[in-house]
Amino acid sequence: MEKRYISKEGLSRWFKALLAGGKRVYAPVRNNDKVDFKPVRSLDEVADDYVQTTQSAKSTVFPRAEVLFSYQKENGITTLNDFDPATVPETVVWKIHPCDAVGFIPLSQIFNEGYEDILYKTHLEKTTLVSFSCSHADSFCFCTSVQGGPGETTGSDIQLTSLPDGGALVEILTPKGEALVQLSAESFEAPKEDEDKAQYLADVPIYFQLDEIRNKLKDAFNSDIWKKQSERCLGCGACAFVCPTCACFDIQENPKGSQGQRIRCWDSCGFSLFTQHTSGHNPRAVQSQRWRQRILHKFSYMPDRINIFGCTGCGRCSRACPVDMNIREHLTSLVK
Amino acid sequence: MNKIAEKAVALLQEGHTLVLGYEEGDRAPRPFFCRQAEEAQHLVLDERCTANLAVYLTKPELMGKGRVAVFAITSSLRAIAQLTAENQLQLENLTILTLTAEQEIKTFATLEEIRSYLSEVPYELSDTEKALDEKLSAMTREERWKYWINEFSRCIKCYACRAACPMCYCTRCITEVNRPQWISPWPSPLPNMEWQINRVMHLVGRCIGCGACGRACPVGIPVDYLSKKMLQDLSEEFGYVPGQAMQDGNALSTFKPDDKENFIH
Amino acid sequence: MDENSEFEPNIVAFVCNWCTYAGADLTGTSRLKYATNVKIVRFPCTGRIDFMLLLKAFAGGADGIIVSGCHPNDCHYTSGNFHARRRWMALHNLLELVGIDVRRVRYSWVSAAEGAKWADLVNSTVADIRRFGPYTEYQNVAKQLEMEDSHE
Amino acid sequence: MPLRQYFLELKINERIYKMNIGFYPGCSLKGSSKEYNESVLALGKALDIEFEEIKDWNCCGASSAHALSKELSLSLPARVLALAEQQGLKEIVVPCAACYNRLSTTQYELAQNEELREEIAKIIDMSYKGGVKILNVLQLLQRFASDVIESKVVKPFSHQVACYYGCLLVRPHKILQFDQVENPQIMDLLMSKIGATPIDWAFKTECCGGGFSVSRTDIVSKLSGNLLKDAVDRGAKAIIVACPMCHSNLDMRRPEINEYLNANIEVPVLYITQAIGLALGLSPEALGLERHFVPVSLI
Amino acid sequence: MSKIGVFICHCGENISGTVDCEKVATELSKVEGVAYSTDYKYMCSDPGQTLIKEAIKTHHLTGVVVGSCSPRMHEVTFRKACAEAGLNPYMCEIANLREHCSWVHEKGEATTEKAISLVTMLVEKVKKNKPLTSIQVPITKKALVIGGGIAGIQASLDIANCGHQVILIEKDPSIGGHMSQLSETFPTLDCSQCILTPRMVEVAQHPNITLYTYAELEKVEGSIGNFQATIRLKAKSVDPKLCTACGLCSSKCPQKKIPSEFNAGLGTRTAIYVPFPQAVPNKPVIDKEHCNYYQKGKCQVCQKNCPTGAIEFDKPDELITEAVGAIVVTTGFNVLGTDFFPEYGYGKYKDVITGLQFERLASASGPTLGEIRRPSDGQIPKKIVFIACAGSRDPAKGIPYCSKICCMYTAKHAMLYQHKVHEGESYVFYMDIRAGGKNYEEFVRRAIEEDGVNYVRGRVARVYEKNGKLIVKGVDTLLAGAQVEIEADMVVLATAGVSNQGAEQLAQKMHISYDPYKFFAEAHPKLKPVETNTAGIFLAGACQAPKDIPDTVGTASGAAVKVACLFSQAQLIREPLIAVVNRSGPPSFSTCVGCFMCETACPYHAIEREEIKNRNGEVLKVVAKVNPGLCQGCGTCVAFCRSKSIDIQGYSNEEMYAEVMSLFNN
Repeated sequence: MEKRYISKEGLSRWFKALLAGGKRVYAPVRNNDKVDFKPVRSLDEVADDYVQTTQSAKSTVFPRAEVLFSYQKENGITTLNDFDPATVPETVVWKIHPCDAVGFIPLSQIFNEGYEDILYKTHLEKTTLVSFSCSHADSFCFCTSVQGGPGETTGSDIQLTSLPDGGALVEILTPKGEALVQLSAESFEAPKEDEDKAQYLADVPIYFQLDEIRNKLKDAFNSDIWKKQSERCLGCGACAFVCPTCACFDIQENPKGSQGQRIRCWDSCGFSLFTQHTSGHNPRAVQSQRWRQRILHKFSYMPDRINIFGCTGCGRCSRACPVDMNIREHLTSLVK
Repeated sequence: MNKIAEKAVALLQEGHTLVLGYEEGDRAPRPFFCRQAEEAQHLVLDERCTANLAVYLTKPELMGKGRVAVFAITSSLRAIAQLTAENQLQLENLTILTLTAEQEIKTFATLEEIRSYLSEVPYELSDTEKALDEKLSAMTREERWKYWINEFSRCIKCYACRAACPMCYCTRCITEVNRPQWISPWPSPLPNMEWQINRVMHLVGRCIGCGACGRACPVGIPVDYLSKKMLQDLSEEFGYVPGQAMQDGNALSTFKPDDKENFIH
Repeated sequence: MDENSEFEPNIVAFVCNWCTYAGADLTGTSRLKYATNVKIVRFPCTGRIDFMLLLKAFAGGADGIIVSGCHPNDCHYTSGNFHARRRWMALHNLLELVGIDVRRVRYSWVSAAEGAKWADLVNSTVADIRRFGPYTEYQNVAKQLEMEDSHE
Repeated sequence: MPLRQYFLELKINERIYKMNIGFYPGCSLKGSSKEYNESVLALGKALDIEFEEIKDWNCCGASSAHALSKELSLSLPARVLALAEQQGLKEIVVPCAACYNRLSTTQYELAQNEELREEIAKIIDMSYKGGVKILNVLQLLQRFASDVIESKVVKPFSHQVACYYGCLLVRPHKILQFDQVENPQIMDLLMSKIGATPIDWAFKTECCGGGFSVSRTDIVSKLSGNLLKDAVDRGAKAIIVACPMCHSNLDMRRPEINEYLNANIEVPVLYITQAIGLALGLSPEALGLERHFVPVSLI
Repeated sequence: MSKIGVFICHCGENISGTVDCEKVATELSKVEGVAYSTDYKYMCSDPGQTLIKEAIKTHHLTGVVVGSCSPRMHEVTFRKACAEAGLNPYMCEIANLREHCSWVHEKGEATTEKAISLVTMLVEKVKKNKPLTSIQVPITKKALVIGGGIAGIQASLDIANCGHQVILIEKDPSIGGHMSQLSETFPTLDCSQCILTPRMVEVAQHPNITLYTYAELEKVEGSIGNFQATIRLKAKSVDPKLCTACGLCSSKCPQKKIPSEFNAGLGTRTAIYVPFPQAVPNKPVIDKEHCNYYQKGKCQVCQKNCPTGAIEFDKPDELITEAVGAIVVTTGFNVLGTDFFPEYGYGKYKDVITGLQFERLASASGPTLGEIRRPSDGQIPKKIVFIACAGSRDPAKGIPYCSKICCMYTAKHAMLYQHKVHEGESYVFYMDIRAGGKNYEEFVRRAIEEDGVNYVRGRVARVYEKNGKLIVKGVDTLLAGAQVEIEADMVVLATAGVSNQGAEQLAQKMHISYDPYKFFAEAHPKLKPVETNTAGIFLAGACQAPKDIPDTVGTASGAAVKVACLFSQAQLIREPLIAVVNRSGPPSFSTCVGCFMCETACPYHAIEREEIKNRNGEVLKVVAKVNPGLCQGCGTCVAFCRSKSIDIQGYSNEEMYAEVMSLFNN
């Protein structure tokens, strides 16, 4: 890991270099009261007066809807056109927060466990994550309780920490990060020894101990805590779709006469259709079972099977929930 | 112990298995299922309570078999009136209470009582909606089209709008019909628009204008504006007033021989 | 939309079996000529025409839609056309709200005795749609899969 | 609904304030029917209507043109209409029934047929967009006089009259859309407003012999004779007309008629403008009454 | 994988004239799922149908699409052929290549392309079609006949003689209709009363016929085999059981000057009256509009004089409902009044009368007891002018059609006049004589040659009154268009036959269609003259179009046979194109959420509520269910159901979706 410093002008020069390099740059953009990742063309489009984007940046590597392959049928002969990696553009995700960057780890784990998903793999290889450490947080953030923190660097290729003078401390963490820096190497200066990154980080209280949660959940399958917690849950998919680590998807057909596509799109265990059998039986018929599945999957099943937790503490699901299902509050009440 | 909590304890003692109300939440009061007397002090009821509790009344797994009491704000009352007209509620095991303008707890004995109470509370668009309304009606058709396609392309098909709406109680929604696949499940701009047009058409003559869908949308698309504007545009023609649900079917299942038809020639 | 005369609009007509379909038959038996751009889909009654079919037709690539059935009070099933009219009022209002080009949807009543009216309806609709040009605005959006592409 | 109620809804209340109205006299008002011209102008003054004669107007082709060629029969009236349009006359009054018929038919034909309009425009090398409104005397009186007339009557025309419309004034109905073809009422209405009592008779729109006035006077005397005899038998003291052709046949050909009927019918024939003029107190000289062949003695 | 057979018909060259049938067949053979595609000159002919049957057997076809004429013509034919070859008839669809394509477009590429897409549409639909079996519906073996004229009488007698119950309703106090007003009938001049009255009595006495006079149809519900007809029995104010028809009340009734409808306004009648001597039932009724008691509350003379106390003033109208399996509409026609003709005096001249009024003058039971006397002064007219085509064949008057019977009854009137007034002179102004029936032409020739009726070929321009005479001004086109002027004593207008008042409202009550002149529309002018588009409702007599008595009786018997044939089957076989609410296994049993808005939308009240119970009888949920007997398959509920829980067989969501989306394959 190499430390550097970049001045305000350096930043804008470097940003132009990224754009000039033909890379597709995603950054948080404000749209009245919501901030979300969108392709940007200049630095000043990037929003900065917000705590967290509404949605995570996972759509850059795991698109909401993606064509697995398409086909044409001409009098009896069917031709298949497979996924073409070349069509995936080089992408830079600018100003992602540490909890989102960390989220890419469990995501990649799921997509590579057992079978390597070439679509995801191609997207990930062509994506460079430039994260900014968090200078302020709100009551929904609990990254510190899940092995993360406002300055966590795992998952990022480069991490910047903005300084009052408009410049930023730079930590180049991966070869991809290094390659990005080379695009405008002259913008970077030697690291400022006296600047200590910690002082610029937000203070995020620790609400619970992860391993305590994990033990509690071992035998919580039949407890009625799930019913109590999930009474007000309406069963929409908002929490899953904004979550940086939710990776469930559904396969759908898009036939149009004699040609068509097979499409992968996001799905959520919160929907009843997610587990609906063709017979009509639904193993998870009521909302409490689905809420239990969401918690156990992230805090019990994933750690058991691929020993990584499925939650980075970004708090998006609580912010997005129409009925205020606050995951941090539920987890803390679990271990009380 | 505020007066709401006392009332809740009394109701539980009278044999209600559940009192549905609000409790303090992170940003605003959130729905709260009070089943024991001890939990009653969480209950709160004031003008900050905007979530529509009627959405839970059509979920049998939550309501159970026993008698249920619900602290209903005006929107919930309208929803209850409409749901009853659509044979979805058994009013016998439902006790409906509300907080009147004079901060009095009022219990409704019959549906007509609810209707007459509602008739004094007129319905109209909120100011944000009126502002959006002016902005949109000033636009040309092409501009309106661009505006809405842009909004719909932001939809991520999480169906929070459907989940939050008390009128969307279908066990299998049209989005889950795949023979034929009326609405493509993946979030592309056109399927998103088809989904919203379908949702608003299904609400014609039924929407009570509570705005739950607009509030629930995580990406902030003004979906409630669409059904509220339709409500306003068609209420004279269809003679429909939100909450005053007609007993003999809703706006689209009935007709008047002299319906306006200036666009048919 | 200039006068692109060589553009051949693709128009679908949803008609009721008892009146307009029979009216179109009468147009045939009286050998009246009309444009080939309109293909007729038969429904038992206008009450049966689902509004989603109109949206699906536009998504598929239709440039114009004709919806026609029995005149009020003439419906073989008494009230099918009344229900349809009410549904069209709501849909017309909503499509206008959302900015879909409602001029491309032509609602009409054609009875079994109005062969000539059917021919005029078709010809005038085809002429209008030719003037409006292809509905590329809608069809382009229909082709977009991911919302990113919709920004350019 | 039974035809008795079928009564063309007369646009009585369409008031046009003091506005000059185009005036197309046509050949007969300058020739054989001077008195019609005088009476129209005199009555116009009495009702403060200003007439503005169309400058450089030409003959309307009457009955001879369309016997020769269709283009000619359309070009002549078209030129008149084009002139009126150029001179900014939105409405023109055409007292002579034949001219009124020819101008209205031309207007109708040109409106229906695109190429015909271009062709005629080439012939008269003037363009005519088709906006001029053509009124006959009765329509003019109906709009101007009908609700004013009663108050202005000085000497009621209290006689039994037979209102004779002739054929051109009401036919073909498809084009003229004027009153009712079989049983017109407008003249009867106007006459009753000045105190006359119109008789109910079946010869209102029977032919008077029209253009045969010179070539086949025998037919004219037979047709006009029957018409006059029936009116007299029903007690008519005067025949009211609104067309110079009818007037000349019923008035000028009276000797031949009496010879055919071997009777001596002396019932006078007046234009409606003369009758109303008299009722409004205008002098017989101003109305040109002394030009008649059959003396108008009933004042 | 579906194996569909495509059969393109040339229809002689009605289709192949502008559509390249071979190309359509070859293009269709390339479509996925099409196993066999061919074209043939006459697909509906016997060899054509055998071609289809063979193809089904050899290629084991699972669906058939025939590109031919309109399905309204031969859908039944081809479906029957498929059934005989063992393929479910509802797996066969028809593409309308003739009326909707070849006949309406020019020959060319575009027309063939359209034909291809029309057939492809139906191929995609057939892939989603499901085999259906027809529905058995019980039939109420009782018929309702509306209208008691000769058509209604004949139809009722025929149906009753087949052993079925008949309910005959007539809006006037007596049956008989227009025929009872006629004197003698062409071409045999036998008196109408003599041939009609026995039939009227037969109706009154027939055990299977229930006769309701002074009664009108209020409402009809249900469908073929199961109609519920609500009939309004207008209060007669006279109890038929007590009344012995002694006639005392009529003789004493102070209101004597009411124009008699039976005598077409020539004679008069009292407020309590029997319309005509041979009336069936021969019991009086009280006309409330003209009765002093009902209008001013005084009088009651009839009640005071009635020996049996049969008068019951405050008896209200009665509404009865009858379950019937079929309805025969025989409501007849009307003739235009003289007031319709400004050129013939607007109805002002008393001596200008209609043909029907002349019938009353000539009739022995008429106001002049059969003597031809002028209504104005009662004199016997020496010279009569008959004017044919008064109103008929006159587009300017909005009646372009020929009323078919006037030439014959005008000749008859002239003949009767010459027989009754030997020295009389009669003229008939005509355009063309329409005497196409059996012995009709001979009848007219007899009137001209033996009875000396002067037939003048020309129109009458005007009729006007002068010193007690009617001056008829016409033209004789056979004498070089000479002007003809006749001083007649009486003029008879053969006025046009028009639809009866209230015909439009009656049609709307029964949902049957009608033409621009308010005559009821037959299902097919040539092939189904006595049926309507509404199954179970039949037409007879002049309510469908002006007819003479032979045709009326013919169509009445025709309609009767249709009813008898319907009643001959034990069950009514009905097309299975009806709605069905989906059902599935536990736990949901159906996606219907029981909002029952479909119940309010259904015009036939065909939606019922079904309680889903679990094993120990607990009601889990209440869902909708369609009654197959009542559902007519309009599909309003299907397009309306939000959760898509109800679908219609034959036009299901999947089928219509496939059909529409096939248009946008490219």
